Amino acid sequence: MADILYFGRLGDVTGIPSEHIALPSNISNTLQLRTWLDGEKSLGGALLEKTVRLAVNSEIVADPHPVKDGDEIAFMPPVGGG
Amino acid sequence: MADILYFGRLGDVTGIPSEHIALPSNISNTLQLRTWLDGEKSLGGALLEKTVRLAVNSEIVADPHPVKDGDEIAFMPPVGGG
Amino acid sequence: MITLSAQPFDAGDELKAFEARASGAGAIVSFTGLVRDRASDENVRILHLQAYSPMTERGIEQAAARAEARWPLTAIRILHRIGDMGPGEPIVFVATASAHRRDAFEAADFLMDYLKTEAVFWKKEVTDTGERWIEPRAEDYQDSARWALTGED
Amino acid sequence: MITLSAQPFDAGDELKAFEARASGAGAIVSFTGLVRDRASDENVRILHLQAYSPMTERGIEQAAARAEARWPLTAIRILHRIGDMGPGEPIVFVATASAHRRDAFEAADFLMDYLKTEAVFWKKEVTDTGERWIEPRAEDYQDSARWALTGED
Repeated sequence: MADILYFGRLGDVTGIPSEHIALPSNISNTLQLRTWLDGEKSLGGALLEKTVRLAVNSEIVADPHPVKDGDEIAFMPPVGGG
Repeated sequence: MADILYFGRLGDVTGIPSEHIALPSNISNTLQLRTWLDGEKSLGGALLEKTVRLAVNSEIVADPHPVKDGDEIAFMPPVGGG
Repeated sequence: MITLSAQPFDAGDELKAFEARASGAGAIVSFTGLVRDRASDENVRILHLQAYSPMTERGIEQAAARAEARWPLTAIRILHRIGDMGPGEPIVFVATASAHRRDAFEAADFLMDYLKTEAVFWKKEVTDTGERWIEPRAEDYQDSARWALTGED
Repeated sequence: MITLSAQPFDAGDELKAFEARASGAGAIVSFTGLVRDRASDENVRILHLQAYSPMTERGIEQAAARAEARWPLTAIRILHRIGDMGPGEPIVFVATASAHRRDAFEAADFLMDYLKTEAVFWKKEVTDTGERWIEPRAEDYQDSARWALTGED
């Protein structure tokens, strides 16, 4: 099981801020995860956008990065505060 | 009679912040005034320094600028606040 | 000193506290960001700020450390709201103290550029007619890119 | 709003009042200058600030007008002490408000450069061992010269 977090507009797009899911055995990196989740949820590419970065266990990573059970994986659209 | 003001370090040098004096008839511009007052007070050139600007009636002027009875004439060393 | 706060704060009180802490500094620069009340001709009702703790805090701490490495600062304060806030409320307060004013100005400017374009926040504006997520503008990224230059510009 | 004050002031209170006046601005930058407590390894007892009214006020008003012509500001506040003040006391407070932070930063920076090098003040520092008049440093003049350039910096 892994924790998937959807930040910013992706929370609206998916309808949930986070979920606890079992990673299929053929999903072992962030690129595969993006494609699989986007298809599962019929998001039409929202999770595949280049401006959406992934953080694995609170570290921003470059695709493809390994993912495994127990990871916290965050989908992060462009950030900005202030 | 004219009012002469000595600002900043020039107040220390002259020993007075201001004075009300009669302008001699041969003193008709700021250059003559600088030279005359510096000599009168034996200041050794303190009033002749290029960085000391003169204001006549609250307007900074370029030497030589006319001066006459009734003027307020200020000797202004380099300014700066903050 | 870095704080994410779900509660409103008063920038004047923050400046007082900062000045007390930074005494002897000579120069203090503060920046206060306020929730705007209009967006594209609509009234803004709520601004929602989402963070990802502790990544958000860690990133801000690293930015503060970069500022301290680059400018001789005697104190830094960064306070950022999260959650829901109304128009006119402060959303961010940044203060820097230094012996010289240019260092304080540049460090505060740098920190704000970080907060605007790199800090881990997501912003949603709720207006009378709906809501939308706000991302940094092109000019925010340009502002931020200035600091990549070598030297003191 | 420009004030020369012979009385101490509190920068936090000033920022509060300014924020109330500048509501809707989005970005507020403040600068506070504090009397330093050390000068060349000596303790500073008193800083004395001399002005030449109304020339001093008129010059500051003109600088504020130049800032308003150059940047889209919604409010400006300039408060400067005159007379005697002690170490750690605020000597100057400048605040600018604008819709965008770069404008507020640059305008505050510009006004401080004016106050440091062109505003009609004379400063005397009284230390344990004597007193001396302080004039702007070369770097103050360099900072000030930046604004003569055409364009936005």
